[in-house]
Formats: sequence, C-alpha cells, structure tokens
Amino acid sequence: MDFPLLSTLIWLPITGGILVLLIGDRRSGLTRWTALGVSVATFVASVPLFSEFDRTTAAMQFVERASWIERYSVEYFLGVDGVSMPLILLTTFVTVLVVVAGWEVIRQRPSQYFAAFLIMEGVMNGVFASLDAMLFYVFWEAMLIPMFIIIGIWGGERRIYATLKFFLYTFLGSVLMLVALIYLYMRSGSYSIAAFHDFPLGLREQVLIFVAFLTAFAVKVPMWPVHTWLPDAHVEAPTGGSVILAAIMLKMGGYGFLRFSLPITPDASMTLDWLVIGLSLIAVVYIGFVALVQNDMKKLIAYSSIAHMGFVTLGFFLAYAIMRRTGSLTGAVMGIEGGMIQMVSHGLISGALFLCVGVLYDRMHSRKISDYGGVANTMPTFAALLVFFAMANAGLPGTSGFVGEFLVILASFRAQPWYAFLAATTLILGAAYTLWMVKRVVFGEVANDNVAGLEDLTRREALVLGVLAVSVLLLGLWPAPLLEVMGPTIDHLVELMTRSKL
Amino acid sequence: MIGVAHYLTLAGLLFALSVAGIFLNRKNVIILLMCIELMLLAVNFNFITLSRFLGDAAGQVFVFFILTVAAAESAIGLAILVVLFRSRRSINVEELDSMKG
Amino acid sequence: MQQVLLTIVLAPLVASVVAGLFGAYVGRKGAHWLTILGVAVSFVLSTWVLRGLLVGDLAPFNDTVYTWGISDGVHMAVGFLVDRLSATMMVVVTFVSLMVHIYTIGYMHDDPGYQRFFSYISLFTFSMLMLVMANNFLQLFFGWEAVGLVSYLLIGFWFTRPTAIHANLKAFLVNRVGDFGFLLGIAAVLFYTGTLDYAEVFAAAPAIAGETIEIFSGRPWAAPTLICLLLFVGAMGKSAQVPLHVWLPDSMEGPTPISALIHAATMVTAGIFMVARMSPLFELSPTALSVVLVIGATTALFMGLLGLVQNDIKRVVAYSTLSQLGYMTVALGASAYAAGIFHLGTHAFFKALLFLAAGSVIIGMHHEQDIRRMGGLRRYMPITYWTALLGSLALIGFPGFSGFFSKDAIIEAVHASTIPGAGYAHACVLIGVFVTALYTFRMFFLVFHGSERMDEHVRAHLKESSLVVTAPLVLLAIPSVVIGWMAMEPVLFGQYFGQALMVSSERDVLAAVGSHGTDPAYFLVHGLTAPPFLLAMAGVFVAWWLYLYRPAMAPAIAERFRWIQGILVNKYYFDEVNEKALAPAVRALGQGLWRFGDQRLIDGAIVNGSARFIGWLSGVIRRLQSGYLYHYAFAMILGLAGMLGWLLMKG
Amino acid sequence: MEAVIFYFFGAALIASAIGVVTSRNPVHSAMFLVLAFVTSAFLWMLLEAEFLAIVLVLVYVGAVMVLFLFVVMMLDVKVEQARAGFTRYAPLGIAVVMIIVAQLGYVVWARTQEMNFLQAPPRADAGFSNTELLGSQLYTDYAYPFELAAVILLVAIVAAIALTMRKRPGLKVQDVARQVQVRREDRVRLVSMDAEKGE
Amino acid sequence: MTVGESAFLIPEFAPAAAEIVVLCMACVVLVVDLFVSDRHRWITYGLCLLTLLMAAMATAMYVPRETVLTFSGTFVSDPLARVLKLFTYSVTAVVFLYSKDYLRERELFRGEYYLLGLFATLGIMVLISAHSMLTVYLGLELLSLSLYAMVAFSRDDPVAAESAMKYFVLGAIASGCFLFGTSILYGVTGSLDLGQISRAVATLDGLNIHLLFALSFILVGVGFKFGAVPFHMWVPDVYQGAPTSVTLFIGSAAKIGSLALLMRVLVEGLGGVQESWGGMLLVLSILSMGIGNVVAIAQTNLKRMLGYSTISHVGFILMGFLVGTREGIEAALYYTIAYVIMAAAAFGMILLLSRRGFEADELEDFRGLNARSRWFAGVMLVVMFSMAGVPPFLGFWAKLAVLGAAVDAGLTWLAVAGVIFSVIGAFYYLRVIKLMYFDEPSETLKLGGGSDLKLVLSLNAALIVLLGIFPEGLISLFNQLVMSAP
Repeated sequence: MDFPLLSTLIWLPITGGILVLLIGDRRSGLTRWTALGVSVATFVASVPLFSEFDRTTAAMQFVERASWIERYSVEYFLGVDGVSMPLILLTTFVTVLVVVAGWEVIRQRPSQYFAAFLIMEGVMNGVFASLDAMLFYVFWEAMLIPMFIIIGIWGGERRIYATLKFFLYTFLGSVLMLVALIYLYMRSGSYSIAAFHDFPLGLREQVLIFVAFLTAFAVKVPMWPVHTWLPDAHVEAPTGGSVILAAIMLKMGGYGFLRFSLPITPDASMTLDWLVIGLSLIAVVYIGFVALVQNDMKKLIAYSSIAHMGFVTLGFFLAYAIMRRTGSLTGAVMGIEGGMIQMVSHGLISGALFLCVGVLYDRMHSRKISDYGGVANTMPTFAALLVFFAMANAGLPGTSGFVGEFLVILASFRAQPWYAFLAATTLILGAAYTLWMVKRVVFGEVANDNVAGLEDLTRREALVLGVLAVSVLLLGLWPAPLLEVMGPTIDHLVELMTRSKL
Repeated sequence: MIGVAHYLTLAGLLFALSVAGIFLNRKNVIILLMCIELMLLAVNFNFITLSRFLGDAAGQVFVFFILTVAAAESAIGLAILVVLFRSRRSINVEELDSMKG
Repeated sequence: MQQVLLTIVLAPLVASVVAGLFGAYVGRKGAHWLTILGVAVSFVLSTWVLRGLLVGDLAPFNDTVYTWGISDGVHMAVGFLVDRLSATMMVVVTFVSLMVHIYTIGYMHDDPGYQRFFSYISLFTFSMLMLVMANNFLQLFFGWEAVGLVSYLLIGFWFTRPTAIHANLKAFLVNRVGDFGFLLGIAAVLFYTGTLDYAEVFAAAPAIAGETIEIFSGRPWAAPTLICLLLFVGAMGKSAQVPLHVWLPDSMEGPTPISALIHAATMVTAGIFMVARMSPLFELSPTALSVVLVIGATTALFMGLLGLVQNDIKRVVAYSTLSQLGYMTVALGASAYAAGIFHLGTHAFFKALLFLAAGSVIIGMHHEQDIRRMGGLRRYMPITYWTALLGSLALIGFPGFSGFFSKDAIIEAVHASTIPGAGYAHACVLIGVFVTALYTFRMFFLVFHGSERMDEHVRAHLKESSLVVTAPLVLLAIPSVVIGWMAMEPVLFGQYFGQALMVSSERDVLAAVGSHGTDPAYFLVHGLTAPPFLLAMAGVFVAWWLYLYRPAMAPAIAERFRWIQGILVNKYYFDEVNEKALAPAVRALGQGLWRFGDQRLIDGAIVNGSARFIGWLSGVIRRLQSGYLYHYAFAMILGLAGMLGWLLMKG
Repeated sequence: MEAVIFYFFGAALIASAIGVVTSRNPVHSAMFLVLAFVTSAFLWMLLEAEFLAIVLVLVYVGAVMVLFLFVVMMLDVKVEQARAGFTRYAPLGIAVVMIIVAQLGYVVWARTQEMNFLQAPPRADAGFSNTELLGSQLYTDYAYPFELAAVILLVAIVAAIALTMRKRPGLKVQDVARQVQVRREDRVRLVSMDAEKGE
Repeated sequence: MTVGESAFLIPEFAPAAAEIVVLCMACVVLVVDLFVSDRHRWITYGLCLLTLLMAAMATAMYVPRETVLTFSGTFVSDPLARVLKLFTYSVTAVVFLYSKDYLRERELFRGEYYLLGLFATLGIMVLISAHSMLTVYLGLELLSLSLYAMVAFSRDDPVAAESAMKYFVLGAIASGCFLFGTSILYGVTGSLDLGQISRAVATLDGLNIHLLFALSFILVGVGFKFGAVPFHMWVPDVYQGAPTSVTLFIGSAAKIGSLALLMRVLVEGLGGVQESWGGMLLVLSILSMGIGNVVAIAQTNLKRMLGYSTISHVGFILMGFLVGTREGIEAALYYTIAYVIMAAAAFGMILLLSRRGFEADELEDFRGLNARSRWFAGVMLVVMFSMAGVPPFLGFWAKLAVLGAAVDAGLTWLAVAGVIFSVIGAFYYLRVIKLMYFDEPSETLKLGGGSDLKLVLSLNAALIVLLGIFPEGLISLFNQLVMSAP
C-alpha cells in the first residue's frame, strides 16, 4: 500500500484539531463544520482499511515504517491486523458521532472542545496502529492530555476530583508499563512489538513484566479493584467525553492485553491467568451488584461498563485454562474473539447509552434517576431508543451486546463450568440494573413538571442514536464479517500465546 | 615528630568547630560569617600542610586563591547582611524564617 | 421451500417494522391491516407447510439461511428446521396470533398506542416463529430472548401503570434467571458436542452419554444430566415452572390479547416445545426427567390451588395456565413428549379462548376485572358466555373436548411411568383435575351466573362485544372442541411427529397407554369411568354448591381454614420472599459492596487514602523545611555525616 | 621545638576557634577570629608558607576582619540580644558534631598515619624564597586562575556597591523631567456620574 | 619545594576566546552602563545580548579536531564544553530577554543585574572548561558569588534579602566542604589537575579511605549546587525569595553550571571511583525524587513549587549519573538540558504574568488563565505536561533516557521508584493545569509583557513540543558527545 493510510488517520484529525483551535470560538459555526468535516473525512479515510483488508492473513497490513529515534531504535512503525483494524474503525466512527452530538450542546469554548476530540481521535488511532512499543506508549500517554482537559473543563461538579483521579490512576498504571517496555528494549535491542513477541524471556522476568503490563491495562480496562476512577470520570465527563472514554479508551486496555501481555509474556500469562480470570469474574459479579444500587444514571452505565469489560479480559485469558482442562486449544480463539467483539460492541452500546443520558442531561441538567420518571410520555422516540440500547446492554440476542457475551460464556464453559456460571450471572444482573433504571426513568407516570416539559429528540440527536442503533443491530444480527476479519489474527495470537518462551 | 596527621587533625578539628558554630548558633548572622571564615581557614590549613608534605607548590597557590575568594565572599556576605539588616532591622538568625514549608 | 419459510418469518417482521417505525404514516387502520395481513400470510403458508409435511409432499427442511458467524471452527448460523413438530407449532402460533390480531382491533380500540401494539404482537409472532423454526441452539436462544423482549414490552405496554412496569421487569428478570441456565446449557452442549446444530448435536448425543463432569469436586455428574438440567432451567423460566413461575400471574398487567397470545398460548409453551425438541438429549438422562416430572407436577397442583382464591378474572385464568403448563411439563418428564405437545396445542386454543373471553368480559365490564363484582353476565353477553363455557369444559377435560384427550393422555402416561417421582406426579395431576374443575367453574359461575353484583352504571352499559371480538372467540372455540378428537390418535400414538421426537423404548409410556386402544372413541368411553372424569365432575359440583347454591359457604370455609386461605392468598409467599427478602438482600449486597467495598475500601482507604497519606507525608516533610538557617545547615551536615558513615562502613 | 610550637599554637588556635563560636558578643567573636588567624599564621610559618602567613595577617586581619568589625559596629547589634545560649536541640547538634569529629578523627588521625609517602621534605635553604616561588607560579601556570580571581574581586566590588549604595527611599527629590512630561490625565480624573433623579 | 622547572610556554588563547570576549565585554558594559541614563538602559541590555552573541560566535568558530588543553592544563576545550557553552549562551540570552520587562516594572532594570548575569555566565563557562580543581573552584565561586548578589538584588524586599542570606551561608558551607574535600583529594593524588587526578585515582584502590573521604565532602558541594536532598534546603527558599528573573537564571542557566561541575569533577576526575559516588548519588537521587515530589504537593507558591520540582528533577539527573555508564551520562546530560529548556519556559510564564507591584508567583495567579489567554495557557500546559513526563513532550524523552540507562544497568527497581515518584509529581503539575483550565479567572486583565517576551516564550514552548515529536536531534547530539569523549 503506497498511500500512507494509517498516517493519514493519525495526523489528519490532529492537524484538523489544531486548525479548529486556530479558528477559535468567535466563528463557532465554522469551528463546528470544520470539526465535522475533519471527523467525517477521517472516517471516510478509514473505510478502505476494512474494505481493502486481506482477511486471509495474520500479517500486519498497511504497514508504514520509518526510523524515528535511531539512538533508541524507536521507529515510526504502523500497521494493523485483525485486532486493531476494527478498533480504529470504531474510533473514527464514534468520533463523528461525538462531534455531531456536541454540536449545539457545547457553548463554552467549542473550539477547544472539538479540537480536543479530534486530537484525541488521531492519538487513539495511533495507539491502535503502532507496532513500535515506544510509539505506542507515546500515543497511549498523550491520550490522557486531551481527556484530562475534556473532563476538567466541560465536566460536572466534581470534575476536578474526577479528572485528577482519572489521570493519576491511569498514569500510575502506564508508567510501570514504561519500565517494562524499556526493560524489553534493553534486552531485545529494539522497540518493535513483533520483536518482543519472539524474544525469549525467563519466567521471573516474564512475571514482572506481566505484572507491569497488567497494572497498565487493568487500570485502563478497568478491572476490579482498580476501577474506581471510571465511575467518577464517567459521571463528571461531558457526554462526548464519556462516550469516547467508554467506547474507545477502555478498549485500549483490552487491546494491550492482546498486543502485549499475552504474546510477550505467555508463560507468565499462563502462570497468572487465574488472577486475571478471577478479577474478571469479580468484575462481572461484584460490579453487577454495585451497578444495581446506583442512583446516578451515568454511574450506573459506568459500572455496567466495568462489568462488561470483565467479559473481555475473561475471554482473553481463557486459553490456558482451556488447555489445562481439555488438553486442546479449541475454544481459546472463541474466547478471544468474544472478547474482541465485546469490546467493539460495548463501544457502540455504552457510547449510545451515554449519549442517551446526555440527551436527558442537556434538557434537565440532572443525572439522578430519581429526578426522572415517565420520560416515555414526553419523549417516545427517545424512550424507544433508550429501551433498545438498554436491551443491548443487557445482552439481548440480535444486538451486538449478545455476541461477545455469548462467545465468552461458551468458551469459558470449556475452561471451567463455574467460570461460565459466574459470567452468565450477568444475564440476570445486567438485565436487572439496566432495566430497573429504564423502568424508573422511562416508564411510569410523568414524575414531575420538568419531565412534563421535556421535548423529544432533535433530528441531530435522533440521527446519532439512530445510526448507533443500526450498527448495534447489524453487528448483533451478523457478526460474521467482523469475526472473519479477526480470525487469522487471533489464530496467530493463540499460537503466540501458547508458545512457551522459556 | 609532628607529622602530616597532626596538622590535618588540627585542621579537621577547626573545620568541625566551624561547622558546629554554624548550626549551633541561633542568634547572629555575623557569627555565621565568621564561622565560614574559620572553615576556610581549616581548608587552607589542609592545603598548606599537604603542599608542604607533598613538596608541591600548587597547594599554596590554591590557598592564595582561597584567600582572595574568601575576601570577595565576605565582602558580598557583608553586603547582603547590610541589605538584610536594612530591610528587616534584624540580623537574628531565628527571625529569618519568613519562608518555610 | 426456503423462500416460503422466509416469507412466513419475515411477513410479520416487515409488518411489525412498518407499523412500529411508520405508525404515524400508515395510521391505525393501516397498522392493523398490515399486521393482520402479515400474520395471515404466515398462517396460510404455515398451514400449507404443515399439510405438505403431513401428506408427504414436503420433506422436513433443515438448512442454513445465513451464517451468523464462524468462531473457532464453530459454525453459527441462522437456519430453519421445519419438521412436523415445528410446523405444528407454526400453525398454532400463527393461528392464535391471527385471532388475537383480529380481536385486538376491538379490544384496543381506544388505546393511543394502537400501532405500537400491533407492531409488538407482529414482532412477537416473528420471534416465536424464529424460535420454533430454529435448527440450532443459537437461533433458538435468539427467539427465546426475543419473545421475552416482546413479552417485556407488552406487559409494560401501559407503561404509566406502576404495576405494569413492575410486572414486566419482574417477568424479564425471572425469565433471565431461566435463560441463565439455558445459556449455560447451550455452552455445555457446545462443550460436549462441538456444535450448536440440532441434527449434529442429536447425532453426537449418544456418544456423550457416558461422560461425566465434576461440578463439585468429587461428585461426578453425567454430562447429559447436566446439559438437560441447565436447559430445563431455561424451560422453567419461560414456561413458568415453580419456582420461576412468579412472573406469569403478574404478567396479566398487560393487555388481555397479550395474555391470550403470549402468556397462555404460545410463548409460555416455548419451554415445553424446547424440551420436546431436545428429547434425544433428555432421553439420555433419567435424572433430569425425574426433576422435570416433579417440578411439573408441583406446578400443576399447587398453582391450580392458587386459582381457587383469586378474584381477578385474568389471574384465575393465569393460574390455570400455570397449572396446565405443569401438566405439559409432567408429560415431558414422563417421556410422553407427544402428549405434552398435544396438550400444548389444545391448551393454546382453549386457553386463548378463555383469555379472550375474559377480555370480552372485561370490555363489557369497563375494565373491571374482579369477579366478585360480576355475575349474571350470561344474559348480556351470550356469545362470550357460550364460548367461555366451551373453553371451560375443554379446560377441565370434559370428555370429548380437546382438553380431555390431551390431559387424560398425560395422566395415563404418568401413571404408566416408572421413573422416580412418577407416583408423586400422578397424585398431583389427579388432584389437579379436581382443582382445575373447581376454580374454572368457580370463575365461570361467579362471572356468568348468580346475582348481578356490578354497580348500576356498569350494568346499564353492559352489552355483547363487537364482532371483531366475538369472531375470534367463535373461531377459537371450534378447535377447542374438536381438535382433540381429530388429532389425538395420530399425535399420541401414530407417527405424527415422525423423527422429531425421540423416546427411548424403555420409557415409551405412550405406547403403554395406547396398548389397550388408540382411537378417540375408546378413550372417550374409557374416560367416562376413569377417576379424572369423576374428579372433574366433583370439582364442577363443588363449585356449583359453593358459589351458586350456597354462596355463603365459601367465605365460611375460607374462615374455617384461614391459615390455608392465608397461604393461598399469599401465593405460598413466593412474592413476599422475593420482594421482601431476596430483592432487598440483593440491593443490600449491592449497597454494601458499593459503599463499603468501592467507596470505603478501594476508594476511601486505598486510592484517596494513599493520596491523603502523601498529602500528610508532604505536610510532615514540609515541616522539616522550617525556614531556619541552622536547620538547613544541620541537614547538610547530617547528609555529610551520613555519607562519611557510609563510606567508613565500606572502607 | 617544633612539637612545642605546634602544640602551643594549635591549642591556642582551637581555643580561639571555640571563642569565636561561643562568644556572646560579635565583637568578641571577631577578636577571637583575629586571634585564630594570627595563631594560624604562626603555624603556617612552621609549614614554610611564609608568604601566605604574612598575607593572612596583613590582608585578612588587616582588611577583612576590620571590615567585619566595621559592619558589626555599623549595624549596632545589641549585645544583650545576642546568644541566649544553645537551644533545646543543642544536644542533638553536639552529638552530630561529635560524630563528625569522630569520623574526621578516624580518617585523618588514625588512617593518615599510614600515608607514609607524605614525609616532610627537608627544610628549605636559607636563600629559598617562598614568595618568589608563588609569584612565578601565579604569573605563569596559574595566569588563568589569577585572572579569574581578579574577576571574582570585581564581582565582589560590583555586588557590594550594587547592594549597598543606594538612594534612600524616603528622600524627596525633584524630578524635573517627570514634571515636564506630566499630562492632563495624570492630574485630572473625569468622573461620569448619573444625573440625580428627583424622586 | 622548587620553582616549576618545566619551561613555561605562552598559552594558546584561542580556545578561551569566548571567555575573553565575555570578560572584555563585561568590562565594557560596566563602563558604558555608568554613562547610560535609566531611560537608555536598553543599551546595556543590548550590549549584553551582543556579548552572548559574540561569545557564541567565538565558541562556534573555534572547532579543534580534538580536546585542547591550555593555560598549563587548567582550561580544556572539548566538544562537550563547546556544546554546553552554546546552550549556556542561548539560555542566558533567553533569561535576559524574559527578565527585561519584569525588571523594568520593578525598577530593577539596572546594568548591574545584566553585568552580574554576565559574570555568572562566565562562571558557568569557566566551570564548563575547567580542567583543574582550582578552576573548578574559581568558576564555582564566580557563579555563586554573582548569584548571591543577584538574589539580593531586589534590595527593599526583605524576603529576597533573607533568601540571599540563606543561600550565601549555605553556599559558603557547601563550598567550604567542597574545598575540604579538594584538599584531601590533593593530598591523596598530589595534584589539582583533573587529568592527573584521574590517572592517580585509577592507580588507587577503589576503597581508598582518604579518597572516599574527599569524595564525601566534594559531593556535598556538588549536591548543594544541584540542590539534591539533603543539600536542597536552600532551593525552595531561594526560588521563592529571589526576584523571579533571578530564579529563572538559577533554575535554568545555573543548572548547566552544576552539570559541568559534576561532569568535570566526578565523571572526569573521579570516574575511577564511580562505584562509590554512584552509591552515594543513589541515595541522594531517591531522596530527591521522593522529597521533591512529595513536598511540592503542599506548595501554594508556584516558584517554591518549581523549586521542589527542580529537586525532584535533580533526582532524575543524578539517576543518570549514578548509573555510571556512558548511556547514563548521556541521559543525564540530555535530561539536564531538557530540564533547563522547560524551566526557562515555566519561569518565563511567571514573568509574563507578573506586573508592576504584582508577582504572579502564587498558584492562584494562574487561575482561569485559559480564559484570559488561550495561547499562553497552552504554553504553560505544554510545560507542565512536559515536566510531568507525559509524551509527546521533551520531558518524556528525558525521563525515558534516564530510565533506560537505569534499567540497562540493572537498576530496574530504581526506575520503578522513579516512575512512581513521577506519578506523585504529576499531581502538582496537573494542579497548575487545573487552575488554568478548569477554574474561572479571578481577574480578567489582559496579559502584559512585550511582544519579544511573548514570541520567545512561544518559541520556547514550541521547542518543547518539537523536541518531543522529533527528539532524535538532541538525543543523538549528546550521544555523540559522550561517545566521542575518551
């Protein structure tokens, strides 16, 4: 591929973001249209990634490679495979929606708002496209900056606590990863992730590296017990911020496990898989209960995100348990694919749910469940969509939310029926907390005058949510294309993660 | 026989005394400055002793420069002292605590 | 063939989508005509398919429509398996659905959510068809959950009623508990057979019979038992078996057509259908069958008893439904799958009929549902009265009516069964017959006979319902009466279901039942002398005695057996336990984990705690920076001393 | 003889150093310091650093210490406020000093005995000029440092002047230039007020 | 004791051309300044900038093939020295430029400030080129004495005087210790020449007690100059008390002097006992990172906070040195220069925000800056994130280099400690950003400051970004310098 597609996907939005910054707030119309134009252009540019993708190979595609810092053998090395490509598409897709969703809502410093999101888009694409560990790390950390700003400026009342917590939590996690990466570089003489994959390591080193990676990724995912930043960050973030946070940023943790932990430290992963699986299951069950009693809509969705992401990590780490129990690897791929689909799907669904809450928040300036009731009376279209997304969140078959959970539960049964048992509790808990919220918010008599005065979705809001609904449905009814794209990559990954390095 | 150790020990004691003077003195900045002079004296002692016992003139040259610098240093030190006294009307060490933490 | 099947499925879907999304454009008329057309198409084609299968024109169809996804070599697809079993279900479903569609025109006439309602029920028809036509577990689960969703939407159709939205949440959650088991069952199936396709699973089933699994260490379970029990948990949820039955009575908060369609005729029987479908698996596990039998029997009797004390007309019918579902389950447990399905079919007609009749009464009574405020409606609503009478007779198993054949077959089958629990089950179903008759006619007498207890205003407006309401009643009454006679022999003893159901020879109870004779006439004659008939008649008599002849007796008896009355009125305290103990416990656990685990421990102690610790440390170290020159100097000298000490230790 | 001189002046040196540190009156401290310098000068003589010994007395005692005294007098620090004695942390401070003395003593006294390569060379000839030696070194090999020393003195001069020479802030001086440049806005303030409303 | 027999040769002056230029020009400035009225003080300022420019040219134009020793071996000119000097000139020029408006508004815009600045610069240059303990000492004193005077420069400010006094006394103790160590070192090695010291040390037992004894005392001086814990006590007070323009100088240019001191004395002179001083630096490094970061959190004064921040950065710089490998030294050099660039921008921001009679040195003064000036809020944002070590800014690569060196040397645990402390440190940098971006401004005044200040400050920030995105140049520069050294 001659055209530097991935570079375009990284730098186009970043440049666009700077451009938006330069346009400033005074010409806010121009600002918005530029932001929209850039995001749409980026999305369009990302489509060939899918259409031109070679589905038969696990090799990296659309590769770009140039020297960046020779002294440390850091390269500007980009490429995608079946795991990263869908996530890039998700990023470009969600960003468009976020830009549209923030259209009129953001009155305070719109240019900085849109610029932050565009820059973040580029940086997030960079995270997924990097094949050089240091390049990855640079993007990984750089992402915190716009998010920190977004939550801090446009967030709610406790935004400062939330954003500081968010930043420091994730920062703490990732600096340990930095040390691990440096260590790997020092041992292998290169920052290429592929080189890390092949580099032999002793078990003790692997365990330490694994723990460092785990800290970084677990915080990002987030896994219990390092999840407490997420509810705060989500609650306080502006709608767009929550959407990006939930839809993309959490995915980076999962992506990291696939790209780093499993293939680089396979033996440590095997030794410590009980830890990850345990934490994942705790996330599913424990967080399910916690989500049940939330009285803030965003917090509830945030907790539900944690529970759903528990499936991702669970799916990723099943391989070893399956191997131990059944002696074969059948099911390992299914677990990972389930996790991947869960990531994409969760991106769409939780993004949509946050947008829904945003729609309400824009009108009533409250996220408290008790301030609502009977919204369906005044906002029927909205109610229909919210119920739809709630059902998707509860993992209803036919929506994307089902696919990942289904595959992971199927795979986890192979590993250990009790895993499946605990994981499947999400069927009950997930439905309980989501639908209970829906019941209290959407159904019932009109609760108060504020609700009575609500107006249904604007066309812009309906468009955004509608597009998301269609995607959720499409992915739920026909995940085959996505599975097809990931297949060879994940086969290869399973091979890597089960090949001992000792 | 008075050897190098005798002289160095003497200088060492002098040094220790001056150090003690600096952090045990709680009242007067001027005495701090004097302690510093004493400290430099100890250093000079070392240099001269070693210069002699090494049979090398460099030590003495160093002392010469130390004396020069010490003079400059006390000039500046005293100038600061004067500034300090003018602005605060006190050269009490215990009162020099407007910045802390 | 595939096109036909696709049309069957998609016609209601398209109608539903159009009515739902473009309800404002197509209008009320447009919506109901469109959906009725859709369902009618499905019904006609289904009938054609069934006929073709019965006659032999068509071979059973089993093929993939599209590949949903391939993961780890497991082919997951959407596909149809249409054999006689599913075709029968399709006809039942589409027929009842069609009736309900028509009936709804009258019943929902004034409702603002008219189009939405039609959209939902068409969607339901689609989902139910997907469920019964599935050729693999994935699609089964799809349909399974989809009908649950529509049920949820429809129970909460009047979303401003607190009871309705409480009921729909409850229904969904209880169903989810069932699905939880069901999904694990599917996972188990995949684990042991490596596929989700029915045909392949059944082919592989005998091979796994000997496998065991240690769920609890040291206690090996037979794999088929595990699979079947898990799957049956799903069936328990959907088919409202004790203890997962709690949602069904509450589901009566939904509009009556829904109660008829979903919560009596079709959806709730999905569990029965599923178990029957899985007969090749269940036949591998006598243990599982015993569990099925006992749970079914318990449901059959004890839910029937609850019907005795209910005063809401729909709830009486609902408990009756629970009880009848129990009968079907008992049939499954006894390996009399055909009997179960047969009862499913007959029940679909007469129970839909009863519900719709109840709906008709409710319309007439201006949405009054308490039978204590009714009475003597016979005079005002003759069509409703007669159809309801036919339905009631069918329900209590009056000889010759459809319910008679199916229920008798079940009772006989249980009698013939030898698996553990069969004795208990037999007793339950027998007593159940009496109870059924008692509550059915209690309701019937209270509603249509006796004194007119409604207020003047209501009485003044009492009149028979319109044609769109009564026509479905009549149309449903016909099969309620005749279908048993017509279908009994081939279904129970013939090769009606062909290969669709599998019964291992040592448990072929229906063969035993049929060993004396298989024709309806024989059954009829035999039935007139058998205990079930006598019990049913006794039930009717007691009902007449208590509620018509000596109306004062009933309260007196109730007073006498107050504690029993209390238990029954409180429905064995299931709801109390759930709502006063289980739900608060769950919430308390959630609050505890959140407040203590998340907020206090993780956030408070560890996260903010470390922040506070650093802040505190900062404050402490900060005080070392005292501002005093001598402290600064002292620190330097300490540093010097430290370094000197360190080197002296080294050197 | 050498030992006698060493111990005598050494003792005097230490004593006067203690005097510097412990005197209540800064003037006394300064005088003790002078004494310390002078005794040092004697000892330096013993070490054959005649030029430096003389410089120490002439330059240091003659100039620097006088400067000290001058400042002490000028600032007129009240004697009675000085030196309320060592404070409560003194024991700790003294302990640390003791540790340092012990460390110094161990290294310098105990271990320097081992450095036998440091043998005192024979006394120089009568004709040997220490001054000449230093002079020739300073102006040849140490020309660069010598220049730097000059710069440091220059810095000291500049700094001392910059810091201490000043116009008194309280002094009232007429600045003609500013008077001439005055503009109307500096003197007259136009206040816009709402017209009073008769209510 | 004999007269130096070796025939004295007239030294080569060309390597010291820059020093000569600076000294001569300083004298010129001194004289010119006498005759310049307050209104034309810009002449002095211009002359000073001219001086730096000329010095830069002198340094740049003298490119010998290899290391040149002159003035009887007391002066050295090697590539490292030339590069560091060029950095010194640039940073000093930036410092002068940033300070101009600030000084003018405080009526401190006098020739002496620039003159002392030039002398301090000269001191740094002497340190950089020192090849004898004597020149090291003289350079150190030249720098220090100028700085003492500069700190006290705001004569009517009691806080400034107090901090000057503290700086002076502690500095004197430090140089006293340094000298004491030097004297012992002289006794052990018999020479003041760094080359000979190095050779002598190489022949000695690494655990020679006198050598280690000398080393401890020398480390006090080095540690003090850098501001490493526990010799850091002056840092916060002086940073806070000194006029901001002087803090700027101490925080930026003077750090290059400290760096040179460490390079020359420890690395070149005492490189043979690296293990010993590495061990001591290890303790200093951890203490500095820890105490610097932790105590900075409690600060409300930005200058003071940056003081503690400096301490923590010093911990990182020392981490590079203590490793003792070429990578480590390279990393430490790189880190120092990166830090200097960042510090210049940080203090430049304080200068930009301050006005007549108003020091913008409280954190609160940055409240709502984004609403007042998006651009300069952005500049500060970049600086703060860079200092916190967040990519893609310069500070990150500096941290990476140091951590890499530590990990490479097997000190992974130290790297872990370092990153954890830097997370703690991130908190206070973030707080500044929080104030600028998330809080409403307490005042709505437009920013003051001349366009030259604004331009250079913007360029300074742009440099931080550019060197973050394209770090190769600076990294490889130091790599070559270290690799080319003997």
